[in-house]
Amino acid sequence: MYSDKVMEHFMNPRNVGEIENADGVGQVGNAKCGDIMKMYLKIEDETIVDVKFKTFGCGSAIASSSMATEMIKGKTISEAMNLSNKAVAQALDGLPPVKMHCSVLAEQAIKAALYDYSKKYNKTIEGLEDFNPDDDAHDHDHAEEH
Amino acid sequence: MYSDKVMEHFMNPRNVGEIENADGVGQVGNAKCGDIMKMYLKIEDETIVDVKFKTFGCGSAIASSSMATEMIKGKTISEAMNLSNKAVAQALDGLPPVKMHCSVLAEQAIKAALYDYSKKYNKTIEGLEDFNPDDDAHDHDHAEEH
Amino acid sequence: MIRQVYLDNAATTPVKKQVLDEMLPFFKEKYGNPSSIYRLGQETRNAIDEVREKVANVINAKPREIYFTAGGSEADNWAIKGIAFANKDKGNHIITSKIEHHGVLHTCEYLEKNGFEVTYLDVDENGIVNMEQLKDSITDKTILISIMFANNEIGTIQPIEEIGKIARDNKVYFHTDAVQAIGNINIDVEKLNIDLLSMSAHKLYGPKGVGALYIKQGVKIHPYMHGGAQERNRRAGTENIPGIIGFGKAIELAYETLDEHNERLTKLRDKLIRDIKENIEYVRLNGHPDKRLPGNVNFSFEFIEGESLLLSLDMLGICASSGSACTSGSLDPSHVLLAIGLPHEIAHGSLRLTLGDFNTEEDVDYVVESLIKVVDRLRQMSPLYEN
Amino acid sequence: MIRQVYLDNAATTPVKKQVLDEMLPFFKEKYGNPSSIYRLGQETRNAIDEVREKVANVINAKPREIYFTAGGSEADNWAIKGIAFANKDKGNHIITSKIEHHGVLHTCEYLEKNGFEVTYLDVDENGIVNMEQLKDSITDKTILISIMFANNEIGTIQPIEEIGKIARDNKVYFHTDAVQAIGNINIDVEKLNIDLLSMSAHKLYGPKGVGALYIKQGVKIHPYMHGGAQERNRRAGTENIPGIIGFGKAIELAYETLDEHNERLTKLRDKLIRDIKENIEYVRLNGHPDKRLPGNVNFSFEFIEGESLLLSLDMLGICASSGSACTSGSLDPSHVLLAIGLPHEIAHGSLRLTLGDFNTEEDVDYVVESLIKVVDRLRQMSPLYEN
Ligand SMILES: Cc1ncc(COP(=O)(O)O)c(C=O)c1O
Ligand SMILES: Cc1ncc(COP(=O)(O)O)c(C=O)c1O
Ligand code: FES
Ligand code: FES
Repeated sequence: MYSDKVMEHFMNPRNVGEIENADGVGQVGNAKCGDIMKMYLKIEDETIVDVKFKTFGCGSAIASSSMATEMIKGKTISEAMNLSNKAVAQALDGLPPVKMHCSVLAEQAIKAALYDYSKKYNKTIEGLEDFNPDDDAHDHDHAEEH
Repeated sequence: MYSDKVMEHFMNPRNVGEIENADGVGQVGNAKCGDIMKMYLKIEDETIVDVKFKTFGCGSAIASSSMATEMIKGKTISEAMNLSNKAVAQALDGLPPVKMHCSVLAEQAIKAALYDYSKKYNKTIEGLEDFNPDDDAHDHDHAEEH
Repeated sequence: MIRQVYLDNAATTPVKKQVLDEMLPFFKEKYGNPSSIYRLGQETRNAIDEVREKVANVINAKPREIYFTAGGSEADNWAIKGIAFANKDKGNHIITSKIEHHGVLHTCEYLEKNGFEVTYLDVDENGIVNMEQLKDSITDKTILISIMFANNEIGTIQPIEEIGKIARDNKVYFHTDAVQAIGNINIDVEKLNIDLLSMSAHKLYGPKGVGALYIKQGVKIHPYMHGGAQERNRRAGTENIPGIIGFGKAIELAYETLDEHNERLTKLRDKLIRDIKENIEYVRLNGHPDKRLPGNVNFSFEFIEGESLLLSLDMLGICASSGSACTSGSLDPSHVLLAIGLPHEIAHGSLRLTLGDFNTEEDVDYVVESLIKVVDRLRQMSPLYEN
Repeated sequence: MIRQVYLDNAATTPVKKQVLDEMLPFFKEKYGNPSSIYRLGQETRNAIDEVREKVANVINAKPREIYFTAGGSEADNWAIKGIAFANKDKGNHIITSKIEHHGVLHTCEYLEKNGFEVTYLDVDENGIVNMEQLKDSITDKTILISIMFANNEIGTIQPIEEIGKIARDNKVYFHTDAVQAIGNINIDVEKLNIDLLSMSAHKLYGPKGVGALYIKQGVKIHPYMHGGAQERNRRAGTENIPGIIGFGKAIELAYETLDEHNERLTKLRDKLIRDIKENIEYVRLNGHPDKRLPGNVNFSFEFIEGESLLLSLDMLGICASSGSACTSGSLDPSHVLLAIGLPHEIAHGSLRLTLGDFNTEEDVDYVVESLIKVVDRLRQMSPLYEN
């Protein structure tokens, strides 16, 4: 079902944990739906110098968190803003169709953390103009064919 | 499906053939239904001294013909009149439920031959008062469960 | 020991050794439920999906268009009831033929009791469906045409491409019961315009109790078995994994060797037909002279009745059938033989001999030799026969 | 090589050696179609009828009341649709429970779309159906009560005798899905007033793709599979002979060793429950404390999600499930866990471990040891867990 890459990140997730006094913290998802992702960012000079996550969720949610944090670590804010869920899924050698939304969670968690940073430090981040942290970022696909 | 006795009579039927100048000949059944039984009787002094049959029909029809002829050979007319299809079936160690009517054919064929004898020699035979040789003696059971 | 000759391959076939060997690991070792997440389950899921691909390739379908069932009857029931109930707002008329397998006929009769109307097309003396009648029967209420690919009793192969074209031209779904055709005929569902196609494994040296329904993508059909999410939510029930694996191997073997199989069987068949005709009087070959399944031989022997013929052959070690296996034990003559115009009494005296991959020329010789004796013996007993 | 521990016996079981051995001759040698007249066919017919007798004896039914199917789902579909459509002139109301298997639930939902009304009974926190609500729900339109014998997820065993009595007192047919109960519980359909009962072979070390429906004599029900005259004209399709033979052997073995089986599994189960409770915090045992299948263990682990738990266990060689196997791949939490009142987030973190005849005490120790590690690791990763 999952690629070796997914399993590898699931079993050995990078960047698990919390950052004390993080510059930005974002949480998306909903325990009711079985998934919550929380991201902590340390930002210096527009650059993400450290990132950690905690995730309650399925295997692909954990792997996506791990991969996404790897992909933005050391990158600029605008590079992080450009990280799409598809890029995360691709970096994991793909996700099963019903599990694509787990990668969306990762994308959204990063955005939520950046949004928190932008509010805290009163910065504008291009692309977050319409961001609403209370939107239920992910939409579980409850269609017939799962 | 069939008892050994049925198979033995089917494979080695007794009394197959015709009797020239028979004293009584009876035919029952219907080619359309897949069964015709024809019985020939030679009668002397109220006794069936010879009997032959020809049958177009299933295995149990042939076995019933064979068994029935054996059972009436050397018997008196009234003994032959008393032969029931159940007795024939029993003598064959039983017949499958859907095949019981094949033994009815045998009983009816004997009656038809005796009726023919009674007409030819102008005799009354007890039990044949209401016999109608044109009745379709057997009734195939076309119910659901075959 | 008397010789054993199995000539009822249209009723069912033995499982080939290669097929059974492929199935065996799936009973005791690879038994994981394909719906589960652990590797033991993923492994069987992958194995099933490989079979799906094999089956799809053979009929030129996509893997996602193949749904496994418990056999041909379930495939027929599903196709017909599934289409009927899903499209009843469009119409309530179904067209089929008088010579379908009971899996189709009795399903149609059931639907007739539930508000549907069914036209049963006539066939000619060779068992070919009347194409003009088919065209004339289609109305704007017609939702389904169900015509079998090849007949199980007389072996006649229908002009499926023509029927498919008529169906498509009239925008009516086309189902074909290909249970007898699969393993004997090259089938291309695209080219033939087939929307639904029934298959069964045990007719092509696979196991009993497994088959498949091909459902073209986009066809509007109800699920037939409700429950778990198996088969893309369309056919519930824990998958019969060893069965499906066996089906896959059987269909693979069949199509790898299709040409040899057909050549061999056609030769044996034609020899059997010729030898019976040359050696026994008052016989009639039923079915089409050449649009016919490679292994199918069906004769009527006048003046004798089928069951006594079968029993006599069985005593000589020969397994044969009269009409379809499913209705033996019934006292009615075959509906197929009546539909091609045989009188009842002739229909009663019919014999189906169906050759398979394990039969030899010696089998054919032995059967003909036996038939000569048996037919003669029974005719001598018959009041209808005047020699 | 890591240790392999299969703890998903409620999803499916491996076929036992004795069962497979009994099946083997029916693939390549005894392959005759049971509907045929020759001895090769009569032989398989007799073999099937012996199984029919075995199955009947086990549940105290008559052989003619046992109908073979392709599994538990087909039995459920047949029972419910067959009764519904055959008795719709009497009424259109069906009563079932919220914790049925999808084979029952989705069939009921299908009927709801087709003019029937269905009451889904609540269960208490242990999963026992509400008897008062059952009695209150019966109206003069009620034609069927369908309540499972034992639940596949939480193992809870229902008060079947009481339900049977209520059904009989109200002259309503009573169907029970006994797929999980068969092989674990002594069942007497007479004593329990059961009219229809579903079984499946692959849950008791028999093959997948075969099961049976018990239909009490006199019950008014439609056939579900139309076609050939198999199964006394009620279930068409060439019989899955090796499957049926395997089912027979499996059920025979199960009931010969029922007491040992139950004693062994109950002991292992109770040890597993105790060890988990003693070693892991924030856990909740789901299901009834003692009215429970001998092999069933179901826990919720707070703060973690079920799939990541399963994957982690799989990496340690442990096969387990969360909720019913049929719905994994689904993203909704188990309807059964919601019905016993678990909040969604707790339901998401549930784990079913089902023991079987091949499990040992060492398996239990290994699982507990592994669970301690895995649960801790996942909790450390969870934003919900504050240590
Ligand atoms: C033409 C045809 N359709 C359907 C079936 C039914 O298939 P199964 O026995 O696998 O249910 C058969 C064989 O019995 C058949 O010959
Ligand atoms: C309670 C219950 N009913 C029905 C079924 C369905 O049985 P099968 O998989 O044989 O169709 C299962 C198992 O999947 C079950 O646990
Ligand atoms: S987090 Fe919702 S299923 Fe992956
Ligand atoms: S003679 Fe009619 S079936 Fe035996």
